[in-house]
Amino acid sequence: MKNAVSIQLIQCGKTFANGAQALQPIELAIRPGETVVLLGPSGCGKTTTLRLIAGLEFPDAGGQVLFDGEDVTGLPIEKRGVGMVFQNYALFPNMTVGENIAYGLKIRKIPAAQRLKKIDALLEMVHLQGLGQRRIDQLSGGQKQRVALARALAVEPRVLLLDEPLTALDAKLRETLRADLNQLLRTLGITTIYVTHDQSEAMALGDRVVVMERGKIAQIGTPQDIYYRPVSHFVADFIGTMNRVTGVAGGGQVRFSGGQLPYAVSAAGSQATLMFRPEDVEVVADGMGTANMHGEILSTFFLGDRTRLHVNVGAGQAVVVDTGRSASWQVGQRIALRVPEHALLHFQDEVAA
Amino acid sequence: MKNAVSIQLIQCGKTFANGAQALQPIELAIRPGETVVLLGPSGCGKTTTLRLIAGLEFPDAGGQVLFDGEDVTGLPIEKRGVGMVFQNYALFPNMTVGENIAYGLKIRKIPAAQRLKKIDALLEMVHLQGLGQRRIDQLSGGQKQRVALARALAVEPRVLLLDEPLTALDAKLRETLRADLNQLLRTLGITTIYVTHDQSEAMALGDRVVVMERGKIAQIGTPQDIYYRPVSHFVADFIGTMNRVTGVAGGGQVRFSGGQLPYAVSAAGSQATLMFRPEDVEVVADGMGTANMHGEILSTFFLGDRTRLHVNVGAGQAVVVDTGRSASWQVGQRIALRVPEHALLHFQDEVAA
Amino acid sequence: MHKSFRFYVQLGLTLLVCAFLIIPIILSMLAGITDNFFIGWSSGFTTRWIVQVWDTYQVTIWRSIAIALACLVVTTLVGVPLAYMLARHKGGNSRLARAIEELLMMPVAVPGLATALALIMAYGQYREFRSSLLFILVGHVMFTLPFMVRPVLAVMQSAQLPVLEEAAASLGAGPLQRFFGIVIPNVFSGILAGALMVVTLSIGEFNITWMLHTPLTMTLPVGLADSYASMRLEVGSAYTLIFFLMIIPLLIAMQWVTHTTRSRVRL
Amino acid sequence: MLPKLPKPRSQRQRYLWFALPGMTLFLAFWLLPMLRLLAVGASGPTGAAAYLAVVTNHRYLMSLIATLLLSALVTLTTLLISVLVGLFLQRNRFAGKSLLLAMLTFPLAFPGVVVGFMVIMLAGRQGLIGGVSNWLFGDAWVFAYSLGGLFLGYLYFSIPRVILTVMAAAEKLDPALEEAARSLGANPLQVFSNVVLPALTPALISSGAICFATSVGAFGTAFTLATNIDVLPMVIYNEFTSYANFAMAAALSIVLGAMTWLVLALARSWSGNTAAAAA
Amino acid sequence: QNAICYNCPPEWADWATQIKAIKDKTGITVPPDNKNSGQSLSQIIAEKASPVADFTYVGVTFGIEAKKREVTTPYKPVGWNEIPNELKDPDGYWFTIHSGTMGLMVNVDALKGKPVPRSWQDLLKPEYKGLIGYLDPASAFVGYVGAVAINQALGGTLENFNPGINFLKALQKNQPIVPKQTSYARLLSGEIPILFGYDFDAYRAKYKDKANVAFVIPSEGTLSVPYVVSLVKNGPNPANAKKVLDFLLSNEGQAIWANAYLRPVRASAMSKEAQAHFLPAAEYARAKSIDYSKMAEGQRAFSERYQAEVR
Ligand SMILES: Nc1ncnc2c1ncn2[C@@H]1O[C@H](COP(=O)(O)OP(=O)(O)OP(=O)(O)O)[C@@H](O)[C@H]1O
Ligand SMILES: Nc1ncnc2c1ncn2[C@@H]1O[C@H](COP(=O)(O)OP(=O)(O)OP(=O)(O)O)[C@@H](O)[C@H]1O
Ligand SMILES: NCCCCNCCCN
Ligand SMILES: [Mg+2]
Ligand SMILES: [Mg+2]
Repeated sequence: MKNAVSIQLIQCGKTFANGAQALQPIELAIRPGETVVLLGPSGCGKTTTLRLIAGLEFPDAGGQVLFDGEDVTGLPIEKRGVGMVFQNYALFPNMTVGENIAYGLKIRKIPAAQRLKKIDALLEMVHLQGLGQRRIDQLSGGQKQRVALARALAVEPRVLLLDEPLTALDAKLRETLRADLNQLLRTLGITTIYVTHDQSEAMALGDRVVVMERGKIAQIGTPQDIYYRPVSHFVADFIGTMNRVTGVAGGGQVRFSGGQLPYAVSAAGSQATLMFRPEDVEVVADGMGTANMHGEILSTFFLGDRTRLHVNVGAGQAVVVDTGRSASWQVGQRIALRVPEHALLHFQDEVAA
Repeated sequence: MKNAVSIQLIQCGKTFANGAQALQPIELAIRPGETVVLLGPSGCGKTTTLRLIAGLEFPDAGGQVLFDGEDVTGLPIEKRGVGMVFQNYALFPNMTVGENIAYGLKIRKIPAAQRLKKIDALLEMVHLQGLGQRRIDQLSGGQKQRVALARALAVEPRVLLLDEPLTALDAKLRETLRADLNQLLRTLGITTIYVTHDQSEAMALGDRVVVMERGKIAQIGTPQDIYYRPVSHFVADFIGTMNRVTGVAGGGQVRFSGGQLPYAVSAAGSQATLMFRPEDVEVVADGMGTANMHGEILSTFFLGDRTRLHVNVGAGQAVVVDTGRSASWQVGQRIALRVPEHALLHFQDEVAA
Repeated sequence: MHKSFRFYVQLGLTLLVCAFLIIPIILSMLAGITDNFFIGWSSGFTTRWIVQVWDTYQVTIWRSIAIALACLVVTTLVGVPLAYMLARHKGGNSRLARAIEELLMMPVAVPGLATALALIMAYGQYREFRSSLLFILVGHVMFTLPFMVRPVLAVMQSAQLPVLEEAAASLGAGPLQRFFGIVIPNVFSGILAGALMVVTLSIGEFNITWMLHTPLTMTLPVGLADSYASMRLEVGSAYTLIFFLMIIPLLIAMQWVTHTTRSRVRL
Repeated sequence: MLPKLPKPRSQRQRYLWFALPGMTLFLAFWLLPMLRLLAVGASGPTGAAAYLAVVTNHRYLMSLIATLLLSALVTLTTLLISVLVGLFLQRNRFAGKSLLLAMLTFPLAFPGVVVGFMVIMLAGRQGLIGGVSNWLFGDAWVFAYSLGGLFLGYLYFSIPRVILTVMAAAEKLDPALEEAARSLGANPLQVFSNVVLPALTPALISSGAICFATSVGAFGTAFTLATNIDVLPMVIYNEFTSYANFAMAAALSIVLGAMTWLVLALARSWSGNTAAAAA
Repeated sequence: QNAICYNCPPEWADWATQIKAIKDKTGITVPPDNKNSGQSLSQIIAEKASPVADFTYVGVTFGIEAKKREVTTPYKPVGWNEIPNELKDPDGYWFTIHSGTMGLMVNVDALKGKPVPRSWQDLLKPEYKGLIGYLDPASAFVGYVGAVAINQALGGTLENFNPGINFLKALQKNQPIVPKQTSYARLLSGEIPILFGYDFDAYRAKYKDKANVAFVIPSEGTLSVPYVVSLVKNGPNPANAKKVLDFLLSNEGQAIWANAYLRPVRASAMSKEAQAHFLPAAEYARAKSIDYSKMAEGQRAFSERYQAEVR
């Protein structure tokens, strides 16, 4: 494993020429060799953050970018020693696969023989042996993606930056490449920043995930942190499917027309919203007293490995329930549901939101 | 519920002018009010089939399209009374939302006052109240999709045809609209044909699913049919995630380096491939004798509601295993797996494939 | 399915328009090798007129070719960087760039007569310049520059140049390495299309040249106009035939380039 | 140790350097002379009033009106023909299509004088039309040197450009739009007027404007046909050559150029298309 | 060794032969140039500050105009004295080298059996509808010459253009073709069967291009017009230009004009053979001369009237 660098963003904001503030001043510290995923909805500033780190944009006055503690804020990308993989790959159409991969080496005046060796090694690493002579437009999407990766790695960058490298691919291929990429990143041990808006990709790949919301960082944490312990409505909603139930607090419960859920904190009589995951809901036999909600099935979706139910429990939007695949459900059927107390989430400060 | 029509395709093949045979002669009978989903990989002929039903293409000589038993083979689309929703919506950019919705009515010379009423009713139905005056380019993708649906429904078509109406949208929105659409289709009771290449969409929406493969129908059945009882490798692979394990048959087992699975049919000594779903694999405590495979974890993906493992059992590709979310796994760890006999699939005739 | 009435009306109209555009070209080429066009083809065919034109006007042909090539060199050297600026300044959204684009089109919008008059008024007093081919060249460059800039700009805009350049930068390439290593090769098809257009237009330019030319700088189209006015129809036709033989291969090449460009530009 | 660089703000202006040679040439050899021409236009006996002569002098006014009417007529006819032909060519495949298309674009590159000659070939005394009409009706129709000839000539160089534009626009037209209209019951005429035509409108406005502007400024064709019609460019030519009246020639040129430019600019803002295809 | 001429078109007045002879005898190259008189004068005026041309060859009125505009310079070539006084500027700002006679050039074949017209009045007959062409008097010198010739022949004067204007008005019924440029080619091709033009063009068509072309000096009379050369003031090659002008008036130069069916200014240069190509002298008796400087003055006024009343 090579000696990887740490990255620090200090008070890095970004206001574009047209006055749009894409990024409010953020703080971010990335450890050497870590894979950090920037995750968030479209327009939240993921790409902008990545480009600040790359040296393709420069932060507003006061912002600083440090690589291994050293200030690189003013350095343009060609001097930062970063490798970058772009969303649409940005392969040079006027060069072959091999020439693309070797471009950075050529710029660095590495002799041709050495370049050829390196091309072969990299092609093998990304499972594209023998494609060095291909024209770019003769590659499939997945192959292009691999070439882009090989090209970025060829110059042995200190930092690897990837901007939605899998988004343009279809679902099946995306899953395969995600596994490959995961393995590769762990082997290389290079500091990596990965941008995506796909939460499952983020959780699968990231050592830590940075969830962003409208130019700000909403939460930084491991995938488990952000899934089990979201710090806000926004994060909870954005990661996975989340149910919300709204009712009136009182007597250690939140009550709504279809039942009540245990909840102790709020002032009695006030509105309260509780959240929980579909997979945390159990369908229980009615009349056993274990149920804490009852409702009518609005729709059923057979998803193969499970069946998803939308159940109206009279508490705002329908409750989504994932059940084992064996049971069979009818729209209109009434069922009893139970959510264990430990699975309930509540955000005091955001109730109004 | 209005009186819906049945649709029959009899020996409908389609060869294009350039000689490409997009569709081999197929037979398809759709019951009145039914929602049938055409599912298959890109280029398999889904759109072509839909367009034959719409009257946008005409079948090769010998093919027949019947609506309620009546031959409409030669009728062009404008005379068939079908409503259609296109993949990229195909909204008229020179008209407002309201004008788009009312276009078919205008063509039918419905008076303006009546048109306005209908527009309002439809806008409400698709949850777009008050957007009648909007320009098309001021709509989001999801809104466009709803307008396209409202426009198709405005003329009260006998048949509703949808060609990948959700593909252009992002995952979260797709899921919301899918639920809406599901509810709407059940309420309307109109005969509907829905094209998609997304198997979860197909299973969620279809009363029956037609799986297509290279211009042929591979299987027709309910979502449960095609998921649990696929008739071929192709269908099994295409629907959901499917594991394949290859080994040597003998003594009622298929053996491979990591273990063996019960399988009785093949001639002893021959190669055999067995298939099973990731959710049918159990991780069992080792040494209990219940395990039928052992292997090493290659990667782990935390997916929130579950963790997906890729496990090398020495039988061709890695076995994908979905486990409950609570357990914690390490790459490199050895685990024992069990697949119940009833979960195993085998296709005798296709072993060579 | 039977073709509709509409189809045949459109087909007929299309054939008529094609005939309108193409038949005169063919007729004039034939006239150039007809012994006596007044009598008709029965008078027989001859290369006499072509030989006569070649003898009389050969020099205008070489001159026009020379000017066209010089024009190509200048518009390429000057137009490609200009297009680059238009494509990239302030992310390609600058008002200045749009204004320059607009300005560049002016010599095409304004009648050539006016451009020529203006050049004579402004620079006519420099005798050496006025009576040299440079004077004509200047007029041609002004007129053809936008035809180099526009296709190059179009390719630059569609070729995702900013991303490609960023990719090159991420691999360590500096601004000049990017311009020559990435920009130029990737807009080459645009340059080629522009080049063919420039050469074609320069060879055929009349409106400006007609006023700018002196007896020593007469070009092919000016000679054509002369021959139309003062020579037999057959001579004018023969001259036109030669013009067509020069220009049509260029036009066909242009077609081919735009065709291949369109399929290549998409990244 | 990495070199410490100032914040590369200057990078923004870097691209301006690339425009320097081109803009220098342009300023020196077009803008400057044009300013000079502007001054010359006001240097005649009537001074700056020369710029009003187009409307105050009856002859100039008539010729301006003739020029504008002719150009407008040419534009409308061209648009009509080109829409029908362009759509047809875009939508039908047949053997030799690419050859035909190539040939159709040739006239784009012909100088005006050659276009004039083509008109003579068609409608001159020994032209094709005369020959055919003589054979059919015993009367040779000869109109190359009349308004008809000029009209034909302007059509000749306008049609190819507009056909190309229509074809390009029609290619971008989403076929699903037409199918959607049909699925809602529209007949072919309704599809055309409600869907196709609106989609082509921006392209038609911009190419129509170019066609109009080219016709207004066309000199070579009028020069070759040397017709009875005094289109404005011929008037300018005449002022210059017959009377050496540079001031008036300059003033008229400037007015003509300004008008042409205005038409193009207006069209551009209407069609919202900055890249009004000009070729 | 150049001498730049404005308006020495090889296809007009056989300048082609002349230019070749000049090159042979003096070693000076005169590049062919295809302007007309008006264009030449305008260009010379436009280039006044730094002329491109050394000399110009124009219709007489333009020579007079050029002197007024102070763009020419006096020169009296060898043979000056042999030029009749009315055919040269007393100071040498211009002098005639040859002249032509206005008349009707008729492509007899293109008339398809119709009789060859004999007079200006004949042209008003309906049978010539669409067959007549004359150059635009408002823009071409030749056109103006034709108009003046008609006016004079029908009883007008340079002060009174009514007869000419009225005739041209009447002629419009026959839908004449009115080009703005030399239309020799169109006469030859039959495009314009009857064209107002010079005798030398007609003879060239008849003898050189072997077309069935007749030249008619209308019975009412016509005009003959001198063509002159002038030395451009501050031209780049004055010495060469002077040598060329000398040659044009030399026996050899003048003989070339005569052989090209032009009437050389030095009558002695006309050989018997050359003379034989011309119509008989009796016909030419109807060709008059006129006060060319007054003719020049009247052009603008006439153009205005023509454009206002005839068109
Ligand atoms: N060059 C620019 N000029 C002006 N505004 C910009 C520019 N680049 C980005 N923005 C704006 O800044 C905000 C953040 O953009 P950014 O590209 O970082 O979002 P993102 O999170 O990467 O979104 P996506 O998932 O769509 O790629 C957006 O509102 C965007 O419109
Ligand atoms: N107009 C056409 N001319 C020639 N071939 C065609 C035409 N339309 C479709 N095809 C071919 O027919 C086959 C089936 O096409 P079709 O559009 O029905 O596929 P599809 O299942 O809808 O695919 P996708 O998921 O990509 O939309 C493809 O191979 C396609 O290339
Ligand atoms: N875009 C200019 C192409 C030249 C076409 N010639 C038309 C002649 C106009 N005078
Ligand atoms: Mg982004
Ligand atoms: Mg499809």
